[in-house]
Amino acid sequence: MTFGQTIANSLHELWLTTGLFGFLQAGGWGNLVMIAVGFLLLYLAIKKEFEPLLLVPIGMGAILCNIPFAGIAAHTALHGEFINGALQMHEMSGGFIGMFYDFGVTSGLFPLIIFMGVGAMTDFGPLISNPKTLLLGAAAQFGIFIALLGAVALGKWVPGITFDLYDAASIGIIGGADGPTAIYVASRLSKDLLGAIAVAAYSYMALVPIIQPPIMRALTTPEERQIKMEQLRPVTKTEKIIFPLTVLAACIILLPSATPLLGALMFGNIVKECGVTDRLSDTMQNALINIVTIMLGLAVGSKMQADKFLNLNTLGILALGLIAFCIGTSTGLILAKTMNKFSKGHPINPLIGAAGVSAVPMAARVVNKVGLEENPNNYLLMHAMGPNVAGVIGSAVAAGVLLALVPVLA
Amino acid sequence: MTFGQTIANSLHELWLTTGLFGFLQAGGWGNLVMIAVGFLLLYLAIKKEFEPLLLVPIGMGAILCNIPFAGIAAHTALHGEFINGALQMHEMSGGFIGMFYDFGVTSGLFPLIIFMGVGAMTDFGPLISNPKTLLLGAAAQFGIFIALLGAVALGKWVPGITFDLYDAASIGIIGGADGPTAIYVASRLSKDLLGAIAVAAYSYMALVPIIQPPIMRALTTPEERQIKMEQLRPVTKTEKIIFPLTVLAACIILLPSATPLLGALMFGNIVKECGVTDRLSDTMQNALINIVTIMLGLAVGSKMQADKFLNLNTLGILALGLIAFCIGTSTGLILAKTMNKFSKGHPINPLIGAAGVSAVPMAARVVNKVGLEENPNNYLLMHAMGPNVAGVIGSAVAAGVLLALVPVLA
Amino acid sequence: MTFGQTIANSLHELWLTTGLFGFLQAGGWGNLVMIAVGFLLLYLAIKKEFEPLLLVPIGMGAILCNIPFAGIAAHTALHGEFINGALQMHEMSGGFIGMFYDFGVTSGLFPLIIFMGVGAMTDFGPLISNPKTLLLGAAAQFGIFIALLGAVALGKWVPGITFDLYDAASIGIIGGADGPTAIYVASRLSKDLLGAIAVAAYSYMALVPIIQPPIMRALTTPEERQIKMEQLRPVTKTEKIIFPLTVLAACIILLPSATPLLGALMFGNIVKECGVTDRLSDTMQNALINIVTIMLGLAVGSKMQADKFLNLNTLGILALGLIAFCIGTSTGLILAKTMNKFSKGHPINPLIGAAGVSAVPMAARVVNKVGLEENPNNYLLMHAMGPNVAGVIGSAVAAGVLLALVPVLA
Amino acid sequence: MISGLIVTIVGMLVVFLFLTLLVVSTTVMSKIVLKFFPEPEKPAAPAVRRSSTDADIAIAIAAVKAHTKQ
Amino acid sequence: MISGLIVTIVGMLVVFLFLTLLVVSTTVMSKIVLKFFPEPEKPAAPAVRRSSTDADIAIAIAAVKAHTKQ
Amino acid sequence: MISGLIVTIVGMLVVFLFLTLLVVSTTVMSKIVLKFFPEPEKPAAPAVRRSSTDADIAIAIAAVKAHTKQ
Ligand code: NA
Ligand code: NA
Ligand code: NA
Repeated sequence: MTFGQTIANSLHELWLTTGLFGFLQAGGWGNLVMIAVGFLLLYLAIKKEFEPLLLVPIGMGAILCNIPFAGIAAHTALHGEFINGALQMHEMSGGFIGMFYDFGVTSGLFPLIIFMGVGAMTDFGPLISNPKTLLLGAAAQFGIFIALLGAVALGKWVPGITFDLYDAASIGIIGGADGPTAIYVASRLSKDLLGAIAVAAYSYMALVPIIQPPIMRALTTPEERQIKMEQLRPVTKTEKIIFPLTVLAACIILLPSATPLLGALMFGNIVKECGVTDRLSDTMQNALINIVTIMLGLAVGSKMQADKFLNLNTLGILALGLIAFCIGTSTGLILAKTMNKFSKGHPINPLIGAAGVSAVPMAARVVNKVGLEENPNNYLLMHAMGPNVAGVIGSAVAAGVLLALVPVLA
Repeated sequence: MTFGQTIANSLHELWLTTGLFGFLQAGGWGNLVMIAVGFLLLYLAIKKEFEPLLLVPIGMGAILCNIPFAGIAAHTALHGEFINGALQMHEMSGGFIGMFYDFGVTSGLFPLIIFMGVGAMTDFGPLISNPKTLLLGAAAQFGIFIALLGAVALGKWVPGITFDLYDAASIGIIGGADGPTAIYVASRLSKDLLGAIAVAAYSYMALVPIIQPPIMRALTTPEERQIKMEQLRPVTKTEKIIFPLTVLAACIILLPSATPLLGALMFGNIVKECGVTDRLSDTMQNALINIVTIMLGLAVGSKMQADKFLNLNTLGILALGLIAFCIGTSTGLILAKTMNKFSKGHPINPLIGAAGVSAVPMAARVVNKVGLEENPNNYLLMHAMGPNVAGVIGSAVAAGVLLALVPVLA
Repeated sequence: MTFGQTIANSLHELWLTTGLFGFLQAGGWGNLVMIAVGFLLLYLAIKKEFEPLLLVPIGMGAILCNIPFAGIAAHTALHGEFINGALQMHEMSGGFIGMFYDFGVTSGLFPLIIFMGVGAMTDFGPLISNPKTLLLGAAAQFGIFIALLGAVALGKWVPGITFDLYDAASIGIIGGADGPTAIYVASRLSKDLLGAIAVAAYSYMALVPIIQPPIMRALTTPEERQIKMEQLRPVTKTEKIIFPLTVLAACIILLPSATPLLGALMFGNIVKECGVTDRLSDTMQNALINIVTIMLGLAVGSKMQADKFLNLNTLGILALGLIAFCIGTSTGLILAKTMNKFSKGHPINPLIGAAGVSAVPMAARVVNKVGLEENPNNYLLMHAMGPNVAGVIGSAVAAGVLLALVPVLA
Repeated sequence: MISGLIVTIVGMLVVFLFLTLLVVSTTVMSKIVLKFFPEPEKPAAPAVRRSSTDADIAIAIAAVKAHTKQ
Repeated sequence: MISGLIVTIVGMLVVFLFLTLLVVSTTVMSKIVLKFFPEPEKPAAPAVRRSSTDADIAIAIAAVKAHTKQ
Repeated sequence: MISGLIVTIVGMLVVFLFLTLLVVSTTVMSKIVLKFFPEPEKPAAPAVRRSSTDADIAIAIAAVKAHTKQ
C-alpha cells in the first residue's frame, strides 16, 4: 500500500466509527429517534420546567446511551482472576452510565438514598395535625391497581404487548406518582421496562398542573371547592419525632416488604426532626441527594435505548401511566367528598383529595391554585400537604404489597 | 378453588411475610429484642444526646436489619457470567445496608475516610505547643492491653465465651476510645464481633461525661485539680504543616501497619492546614464525612442482628470495653500526676491525663468541667486538647502494633 | 523458649514489618526515593502553589503507596463464592487507595465525573462570542501529535524505552494540558504509564507560568503583543444553552469515541447554564468534584510505585510531555499570528493563541499578564478565555481520534 | 387476569387497612404525647442549617457593624 | 513509525475539520438564536447559590432587624 | 495467655517508644521551624469557609443596603 492509500484507509476506518455511519446501519434510525426524544426531554425540562432536576439528567442519559459505538451504557465488567475464593480484580470496565445503572439502579440503592433525602426534606406536621387525611393517600392508590389490571388485560389481548404480572405491577406503580418508588419496584420486578416506567412516572409528575385541574373541576361543585377548612393545630417536636417511628413500627409488624422504602424515608425524617443530627440532615438534603439524582437520572435515561424502548410496550406503559394518574386523582377526590359528607363539624375541601397521589409538592400546589380560583382567600396549601405526604406513604405501602404478593401469584 | 378461597389464600401468603409472623418463628423474639435495643439507642441518641451523629444511624441500622424477611442487611451478590477473565455484570442485588457493609466496612474504606475528615477537623496546635502531652496519649492506651488480657482470659476460662487472640485485640481497641480505629481493627481481625465492638466503642465515648469524672476525682487531690498551667505558646502555620508529615514519617519508618489510619488522618490534616486546598478540606469536613457517617452508622448497626449479637460474647465485650475505658482514664491520670512531680517549672494538672483516651473532644471538655468545679477560673480546655488528640495518635499506634503482631502470634 | 526469648522474638517479628527494614530490602531504596518525590510534590504544591488541589493528593498518594508492607495501593479482591450465576460476596479487601484506583480510574469514572464538574464551572461565553478562536484550540493540539511521533521514535530507537503506539498516544495527550483527558486516555490505552503521564500532565499545567512566557516572547513582536482586540459582544442565555448541545451533536455525528469526555463536559455545562437545575450544578462544582478529586489524586499518586516508576520510560514521558507543551504553545501562537494577518477589520493579539493548550484558567491568565507587561491597559483575559476553553474541546477531540484510530492501527 | 384481580383486591384492602391503622395509631400517639409531654422541649431550633450558621452570623454581624460605622 | 505518522496526519486533519465545523455551526447557531430569540429570557439569575439563599436571607434580615432595634 | 501477655508488653513498649520519639521529633521540628521560618507566612485565613463566603457577603451587603434605603 502506498502512504496515500494508508491514509485513505485510516480515514475509512474512522468513518466506520462515526455516528453518521452508525445511524445508517440496521436499527440506527431508532437511535436517532431516541436522541431526538432526549433533546425533547431537555427542551421540556429547561423551557417548560417539567421536573428539570430529573428530566435534564434523564434526557442527557437518553442522548448519550443512543450514540452508536460509544458504549456509554455498556454493562460493567470486573476483570481479574477468581482464585482462593476471591475475585482478584485488576481492572473495571464498562460505560460510565452503565456503571451507575449496574451499581445503583439494579441494586435498588439509588432510589432508596433519594428516599432518605426526601424524608429529610418532608414535614409530616400537617399530616400529624389531621391524621384522617392519611385515608386520602390510601384512596389515591386505586390508580395503581386499575392500571395493573389494564396492563394484565393489554398483555393478554393485544398482540405485540407482552406484559406479565410482574410488568403489570411495575406499570401500575406509576400511578403512585413517586419516582423513587416506581424505580425501586420496577428494578425489583421488571427491569426491562424500567426506562419507560421511570420516564412515564417523572413525566406525569411534571404534568400534574395540566392533568389534574380538569379532573378536579369535573368531580367537584363550585360550592365544594369553596369550602374553608379549620386551621391546623401546631404539632410538637416530640410528635414529629415519634410519628416516623410509629409508621416504621407498623410497617415492621405488618409489611416488611415495604420497609426498605419506608425505612429509608423515615430514617431521613428522623435525622431531620430529631434536632441533634443537623449536619447529616443537611448532607442528605443537599450533597447526597444531588449526587445520587445526577447518577440516577443518567442511569434511568440510559434505559431509553432504541432497541429496548421503541415498541408497543412503551406506548402501553405511557397510556396506562396516564390512566393510573387520572384514576388516582379521581378516587382521592371522591373519598374526600365522601369524608366531607360524614364529618360535618370539620369540613373537608374535596380538592385536597387530589393531592393524595403524592407528586410532592406539585399536587398540593395545584390544589391550592384551583382553590384560589374559586375563592381568592381560601389557602389550601397546608391542608393539601397532609394527603400529599400521605400519598408517599400510601404508594410505598402499595409497593410493599406488590413486592410481597406478585412473586407468589405470578 | 373458588375466587373467595383464592383471596383467602393470598391473604394467608401475605400473612407469612408479616413481621408479626416472623417474630413468632424460632429466634424471632431475638429480632424483636434487638429492634427494641435499636429504639433504645435512638432514644439515648436523641433525648440524651449520646453521640447522636453515630448512634442515630446505628440505632436505625439495628432496627432495619432485624426486620424479618426484609433482608435489608443481606450480603451483596454480583450477577453475571465469568468469561474472558472478567465478571461480566448485569445486575447487583442485596440489602441496601448490606451493600454499605460489604463495600465500606469489610474493606476498611469507611473508617479511613472518616479518619480523613477527622484529620481535616483536628487542630494539632495545642499538642505542638506542648509535645510532652503526647506521653499522656501513650499512657491511656494501657486500657487497650489490659482489656486484651481480660478477653484472652475470658475466652480461655468462661464457657460460652469464645474469644481468641484476634477477638481479644479487637475488643481491647475499644479502650482506644476512637470509633473509626475500633471499626478498622475489628474489620481486619475479627469481623464477627464488629457490631458489638462498634456499639461498645461509641456508647462508652458517649458516656465519657458519666464514666470519667468519678475516676478523675478518686485519683487526684483537690490541690492537684486546682493546678494552673502556663498559657500555651502560639504555634506557627509552618509547624502545623510539618507536624503531620513528621508523624507520618515516623510511622512509615517504624510502623507501616499503622499507616492506613495515620496516613488518612494526616492527609486530612495537611489538606486543612496547608491553606491552599480549602475546598477539599471543606468537603472532607462536611459532605464526605457526613455521607460516610450515614452509611457507616447504618452498616455498623446492621451487625446487631439477633442471631449474632444476643450471646455471652457481647456481654463480655461490653464489660471489657468499660474496663478498658476506666483503666485508660486511670493510667492517663497517673502518668500526668507523675509528670507533674518531675516538672516543677511547668506544672501539669493531672486531670488532663484523662483526656489521653481520646474521645475527642468530649474527654477534653469533661476535663475542663471537672477543673472548673474546683477552681472557677482554671480553664483547662486547650491544655486537655493536646493529650486528647495525642490519644488519637496513640490508639492508632496501638492498632498498628496489634495489626502487625497478632497474626504472627495467634 | 523462655519468656524473655519470646519477647525478643516478637520484637524481631515486629522489626521485620518496619519501614526501615523494608527500605533495606532489594528495591527498597526505590520506595524511599519515591517517598521523597512525594514530599517534594507536597512542597511544590503547598509552598509554590503548583496546582495544589491535585498535587497535594497526588503527592500523598505517592508517599502512601511506597510504604513497605502497608499495601495501601493493593488491588481489590471481592471474596465470596460464585454460585447460581452470581458472585455471592461476603467481604471486600485491598488497600484503600488501590480500591479508588480499581473502581474509579481503570473504569474511567473519576476523570469523567471531574469533567462534569469542569463543565459546570466553564463559561463558554467568550468562545460563543468569538467562535474563530476555536481554531486556536485546534492548532495547539499539534503538540499532542508531535510528542506522539517522538514517543514512537524513542520506543523504536532508544534501548530501555518500550513505548508502543498505545503508549505514544497516551504520552502525546499530555500536550492536551488537560488532566482528566490525559488520565482518561491513558486509562484506556496504556495503564502502566498512567502514573507518570498524570504527574507530567499536572506538573506542566502547574508550570504554565514558567514554561509559556519565554515562548510567547520569542514568537511575537512587541507590536503584536500590544494589539488591542475588540470588546466581546454579550452572549444570550439561549446561546449558552444551545452551544453545548451543538458541540455534543457534532461529536455524536462525527466522533462518538469522544462523546464520553465531551458528553460529560457538556452535561455539566447544560446543568449550569439551563438555570433550572442550580442545586445539581452546585453539587457538581463542589461536593462531587471535590470528593472525586481527593480520590482521583490519591489513586493517580499511587501509580508512582518505585518498581513501575523509576525507569527510562518515565524520563522519556517527562521530556516528551514538556516538548508537547512547548510545541502546542508555539503552534497556537503561530496560527494566531496568521489569523491576525488575514482578519484586518478584527485584530487578533497573537498571545491568545498560547491559551489554546487549555490548562484552564492558568494559560489565559498568563496571556493576560504577558500582554499587560507590554501595554498596561490591554486586558486580554476574556479574549484568551475563548481559545482556552476551545483547547479543552480540542484535546477531547484529539483524544477521540486517538481512541478510535490507535486500536485499529497498532 | 384472575391473579391481577386478586392483587387489586388484596392490595387495596391492605393499603386501606394499613393507612386506617396509621390514622388510629397517629391519633393515639398525639394524644399520649400531648398529655405527657406538653412541649417541654427546648424552643424549636431555627429553620436555619446549623453547619453554616456560625459563619453566616459572623458575616451578618460584620455587615451590620460595617453599616453602623457609616 | 508509519502508523505514528498516519495518526498524526489523520489526527490533526480531524481536529481541524471538527473545530472548523464547530466555528461554522456556532456562528450559524448564534445568528439563528439572535434572530428568533433576541433575549426574551428572564433576567439572569443572581450568582448566588439558590440552595442556601433562604437561610442566608433570613439571617441577614434578622441581623438588620436586630440592628434596627438597637 | 502467653501470647496475650507478649502482645501487651511489646505493644505498650512500642506505643511509649513511638510517642516518646514523637515528643523528641516534634520538639526538634519546632525549634528548627521557629529558628529558620519565624512566621513569614501570610496572615492566617479567616475561619469562615471560603466556598460560601462570596454569596454570603453579597447577601449581607444587600441586606445592609436594603436597610439603608428604608
Ligand atoms: Na403516591
Ligand atoms: Na485513643
Ligand atoms: Na487542550
